[in-house]
Amino acid sequence: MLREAVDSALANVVLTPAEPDPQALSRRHWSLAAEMGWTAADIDEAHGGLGLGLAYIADICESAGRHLFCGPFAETAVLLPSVAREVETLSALLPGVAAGDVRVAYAEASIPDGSGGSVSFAPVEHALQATHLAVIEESGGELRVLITDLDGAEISPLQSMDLSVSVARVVLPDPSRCPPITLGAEATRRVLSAMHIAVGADLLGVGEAALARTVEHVSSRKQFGRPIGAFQALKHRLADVHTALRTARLALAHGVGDGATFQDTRAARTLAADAAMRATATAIQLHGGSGFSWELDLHLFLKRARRLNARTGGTNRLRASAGNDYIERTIAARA
Amino acid sequence: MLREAVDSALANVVLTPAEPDPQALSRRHWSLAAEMGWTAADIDEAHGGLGLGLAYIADICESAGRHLFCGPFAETAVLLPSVAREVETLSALLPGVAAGDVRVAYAEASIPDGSGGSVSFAPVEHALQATHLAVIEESGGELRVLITDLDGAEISPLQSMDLSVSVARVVLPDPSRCPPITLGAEATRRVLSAMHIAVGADLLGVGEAALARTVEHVSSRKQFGRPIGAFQALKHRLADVHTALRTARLALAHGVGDGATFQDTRAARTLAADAAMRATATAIQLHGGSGFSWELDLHLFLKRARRLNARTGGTNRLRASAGNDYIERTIAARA
Amino acid sequence: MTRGPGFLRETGDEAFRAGLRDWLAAALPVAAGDRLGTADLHGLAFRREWEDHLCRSGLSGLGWPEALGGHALSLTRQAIFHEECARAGTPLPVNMIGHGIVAPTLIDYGSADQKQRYLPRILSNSEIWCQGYSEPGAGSDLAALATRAERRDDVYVLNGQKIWTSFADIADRCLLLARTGGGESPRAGISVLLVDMRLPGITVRPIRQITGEADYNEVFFDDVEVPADCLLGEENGGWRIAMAAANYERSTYFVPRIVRMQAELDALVLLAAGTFRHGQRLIDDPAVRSTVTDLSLNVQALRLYADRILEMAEQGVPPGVDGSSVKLLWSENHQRLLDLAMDILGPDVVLGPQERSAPAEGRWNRDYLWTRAETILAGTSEIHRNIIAERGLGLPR
Amino acid sequence: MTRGPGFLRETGDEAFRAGLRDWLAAALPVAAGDRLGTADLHGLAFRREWEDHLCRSGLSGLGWPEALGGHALSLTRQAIFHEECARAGTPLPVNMIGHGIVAPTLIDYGSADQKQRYLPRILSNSEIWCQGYSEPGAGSDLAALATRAERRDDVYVLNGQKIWTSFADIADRCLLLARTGGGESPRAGISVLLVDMRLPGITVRPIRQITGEADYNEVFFDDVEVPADCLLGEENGGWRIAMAAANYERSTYFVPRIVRMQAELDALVLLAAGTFRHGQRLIDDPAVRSTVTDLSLNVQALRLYADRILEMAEQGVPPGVDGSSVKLLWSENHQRLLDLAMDILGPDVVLGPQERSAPAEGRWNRDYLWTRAETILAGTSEIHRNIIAERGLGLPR
Repeated sequence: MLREAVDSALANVVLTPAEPDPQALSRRHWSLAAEMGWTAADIDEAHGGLGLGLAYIADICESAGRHLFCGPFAETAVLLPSVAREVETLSALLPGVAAGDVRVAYAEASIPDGSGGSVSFAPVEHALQATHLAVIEESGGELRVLITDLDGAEISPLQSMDLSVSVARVVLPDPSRCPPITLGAEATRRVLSAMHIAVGADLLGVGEAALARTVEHVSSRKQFGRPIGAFQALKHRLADVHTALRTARLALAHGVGDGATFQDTRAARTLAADAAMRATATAIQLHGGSGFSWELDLHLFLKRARRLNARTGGTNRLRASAGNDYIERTIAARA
Repeated sequence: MLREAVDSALANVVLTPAEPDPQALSRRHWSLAAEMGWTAADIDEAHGGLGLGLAYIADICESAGRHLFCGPFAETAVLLPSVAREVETLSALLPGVAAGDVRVAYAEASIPDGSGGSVSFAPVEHALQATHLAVIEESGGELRVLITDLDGAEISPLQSMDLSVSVARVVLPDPSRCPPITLGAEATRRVLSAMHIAVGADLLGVGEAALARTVEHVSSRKQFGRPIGAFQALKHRLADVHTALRTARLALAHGVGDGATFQDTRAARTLAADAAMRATATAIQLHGGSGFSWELDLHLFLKRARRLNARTGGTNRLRASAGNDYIERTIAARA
Repeated sequence: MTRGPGFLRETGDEAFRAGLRDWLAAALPVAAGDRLGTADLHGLAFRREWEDHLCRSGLSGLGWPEALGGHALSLTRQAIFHEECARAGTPLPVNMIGHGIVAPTLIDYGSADQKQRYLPRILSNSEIWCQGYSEPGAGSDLAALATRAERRDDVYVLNGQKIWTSFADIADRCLLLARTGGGESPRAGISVLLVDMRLPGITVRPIRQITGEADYNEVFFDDVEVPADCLLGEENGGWRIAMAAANYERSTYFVPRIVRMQAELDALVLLAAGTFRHGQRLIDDPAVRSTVTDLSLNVQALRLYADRILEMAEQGVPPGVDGSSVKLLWSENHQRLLDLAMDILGPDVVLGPQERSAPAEGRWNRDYLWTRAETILAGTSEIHRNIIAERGLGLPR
Repeated sequence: MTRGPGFLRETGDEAFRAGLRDWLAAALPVAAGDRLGTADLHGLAFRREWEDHLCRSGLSGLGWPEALGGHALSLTRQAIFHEECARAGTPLPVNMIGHGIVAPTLIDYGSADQKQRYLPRILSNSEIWCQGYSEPGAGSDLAALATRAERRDDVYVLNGQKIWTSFADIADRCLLLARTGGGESPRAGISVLLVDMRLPGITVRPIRQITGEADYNEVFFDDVEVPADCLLGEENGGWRIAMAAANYERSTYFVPRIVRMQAELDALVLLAAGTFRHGQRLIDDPAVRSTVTDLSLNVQALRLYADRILEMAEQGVPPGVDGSSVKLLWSENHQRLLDLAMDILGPDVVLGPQERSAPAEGRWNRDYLWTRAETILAGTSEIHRNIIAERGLGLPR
């Protein structure tokens, strides 16, 4: 299994709050990703890639979440190739992506039409490590995407909540150099599907790691003379976390399969985000005092889950659009 | 305390699934209500009442809920007097209400403007015991109320889910005899406030009874060698039911106090409805197999809570209007 | 072997499905007549009639070996069969215990004589079975079983009481667990008996439940003399058989239930879209919409569980804690679905479950009440959460 | 007694409130200067400054007897004081343990000498106190206390470790629980010591938490010699004092927190009303609206709990399990409120809690992280649910 290979590669390069140097770690993670061919996984062979497809990407991203991978993996190795499949001109970047030389910073923001003057984006994730920037704006079922190199960009670091990612303000001096691309509804769904799987799998990994740490903790920590994991209320909460993660895993596996629809990938990401939020919050609660201490790495998972959960409007919005689609389809089928 | 007096009066006249004769019980309950002066509680002395006010009504209604009172108490002794306070012509009915001679059937339905022909309402609660009918229709913050005697009405029984109430279809042969009354926004709020307290208190009583039965059951029933009430997951569920009911009780107590607003009574009813739904559903679950058996009286509480919860659009609607008011007020205060 | 309609002999699963679908579309309206689209379609009378019709048409023994008169269909095809029946809106079977549990148990553990005695009458639906597991003191705790069967000469003398026994009031036979040995462990002394329900000393008392109907029974055994050749497997070897029996249905249990749940949700959406209250279409009420959304995501997820369990079963792997997760998700979401139905019905919730003038002839109200039982029967939600925590996550007992 | 502003001597509660409100409205902007409206208003520096200012203005010892320099205000007035401070947006106090817990404990249990030694310096805010209760092995389980104080001549020799000790890094003194006896029951051998934090052998190690700040400390005691006259009450009689100490603050604890929570919710509504995303005002997003609605109902209900507890306390009645219900409701809804804030902030949630360019200078992000601790500290939610079930409902242990 690929997942085990990725896991074992990442297991020795871990972010710890005691050594909180995500920048240095990011460099090490990135060389690993390039060496192991992860950055080439979703790129076809014609562009220097391996053409392994979404199931491989999901495995890599899940491990990335589990090991708090520091670097713009999904943005570079999934988002950029998926946009490039729609916009031929971007495919020139793909060999660089495959080789690990391109790293893409990411922001969701409204994209000005760029007639004159510089334009500023904040917060931008991964900008301190990046060679390129992708800004996406979604509305009415269509994506506008701005992709540019960062030559001449002014990058000022901001404090990041999630230690596994750097955050910055990016000022582009001449945005007219890179006019935004508008993707049609079909193309938008294909691009978003790929990101739903990548982000959903990362969230699943985050949630699984939080659950595993919690099971270990409650099995050894004693209170009132018993391991606290023997208390039924804790058991039931963890059972529900397990079921939520298991459900997300089934949905992701289905979402990378043949014939999976946009609805399937969106549902998978929604379930994964909910499961990860629940797993990480439960982990903090059941660790008691140590759960919110900086020394333990638990909070890193909560913060990563929170960051990823905020993307493209958060699960509220993903969920609502899933519901709208189902309701409209059902009413239309009857009419 | 009035509540204890009402409780002890009702304790001997109880609906049991083994003797499911709500009609007969309703007659006995109603004579009790008249004898004890409960039907006169919310009517001023000038109209033959006791003028005791809403706090007394809340106590009576809570006991009514706890003991599955069979009869249109809130509809007759709270709704009718509160409408009569707004519409002078109705006050002729009040001495009859106080004396226990008037009993009001209840429906929420759209009220036709009654130019010609008979009009039919279904389902109507309590119609088999009633002398009068009240139909209410709420929209845009105003109430339309149709109040009429049932002389000449055609009443056909329907099966009722809740054994503590009869349900029927009522056909009024000549609705032009009783044109609907439209209450203004202020009057609507006063009338609804009174019903919020009465129905909220009934729901609180229902929830308290369900909780009490459940605590008793889980303390005695053993499984795996321990009383099931010693299992922590059950404890925590019941603790949450307790807190929900306690919260509803505080809100109702506040809602009948001086200076309580329409918002306060609506909040109290919303909290009581939620608490009762939760208490009765939990009661069934924690009783296991016996919880859904007809022989035990638990299901009667679930069904009563479900019936009362459906009134005026259900808690979803009460909750949403509470939220809208708060949000609009907050935004307006800033503007 | 050419018993039954031709689709049974299709080589591809999808062709099997298509043929079955056509067969059902033709057969159900003919059998149902003017009961179609009414609550009578789901009444006990037509349930039996329809099941008899299926068996007469050769649609029984789906998974049995051909040598025993079966069709030797794969689990996947059996699941397709149940799925398409659910999709076509056929009524629930009556002899589900006979077909789903007793028959495979007999096939695996019965003597040649027992197979010959019982299986043909299941195939033809001429004997209805029930299953005597739960007892008043042993709900989720089977090891606490107290019904005793004492061997005297060539009979077992049976004394005790069973509860929550579906179909006992109409059943001809019962697959029953009784204690026959002292046993070091509580599980050791249990045996399985195949009991004729017409034997003297058996009393059946229907248990009326929250819906007003009686879907369950108490069964009392008072010195009932069961012939010794009705012992299934070995004396005191019943625990293993009981565990195996509980597993046969698992792989196909949820598929039809989930299909029905999706159909109910679709129907609710249409009901809410057609209901105006307080000047608003109910489907536009944010609370309704939000619950519908959650439920639709969860029903989709449930389908994935069901498919996964089936896939594992085809490979001979038991569902493990996924079985508990799917039971929880199904029963708790089904409750939420019917809670939502009550919100949508509004004032009509006061109508009783047998009130034919209610929306859908009272089925929403009936199902609302019935779903209260689904988180209790077949392992309470509490038990399943314990199982997930202890067996799935390895938390201490 | 004429110490302090005139409103202290108003006869009516509402006149007291009005006077206090005016006083705060005048005093806070002067004291705060250009920190007003910025995160600096809530930084440690100004927190101390403001608390000193209150004490210099005579606004300390609110509930103390007049003989000890206090104002002998009723609990209701003390609650009004905290409520109006919260409403005015004053920063949190630093010596809250000194004023809120240690002072009333000393007044009830201290010797004349101890009162004279410690109380004036609390009144003037010249000594900051902390409280040494929790230990690594005894979080919610105080009876498992392991820190030992051994009497040798005229000192107690203190050895052990405390954890989650707020303000230990800046405190002058510590109200500390230690084991002095063998004791039949685990509660019997506990004593209370009043420990000078500058004694040799004391090491304070700040605990950095999820926000990156260090609000708590570990405190290590290594052969610390505490003078015997620092024993509060009787040797081995500390359990009762500790229980009493925990009660002093209860009646006024929640009022200011709930006022702040309402203000946060109001601010969130305005934030959501001013945020457009994906073509929609966020306050019109049904999920946002629904959570806001729940929270507003719950904050109203919390206020009723707080008022009720205060009313009971005025009559000398402890809050009982209402104390647990209010703690649960407050902490769990506060978490939901900050979860909602994160949903509303959207992409800005990636900014750190000390990032001044974040909305509200990072306070939403900081508070989001901080609320994770609120369901754990002062009794985990699990402990409070146990208390309600066992003490409130009488369920078996």
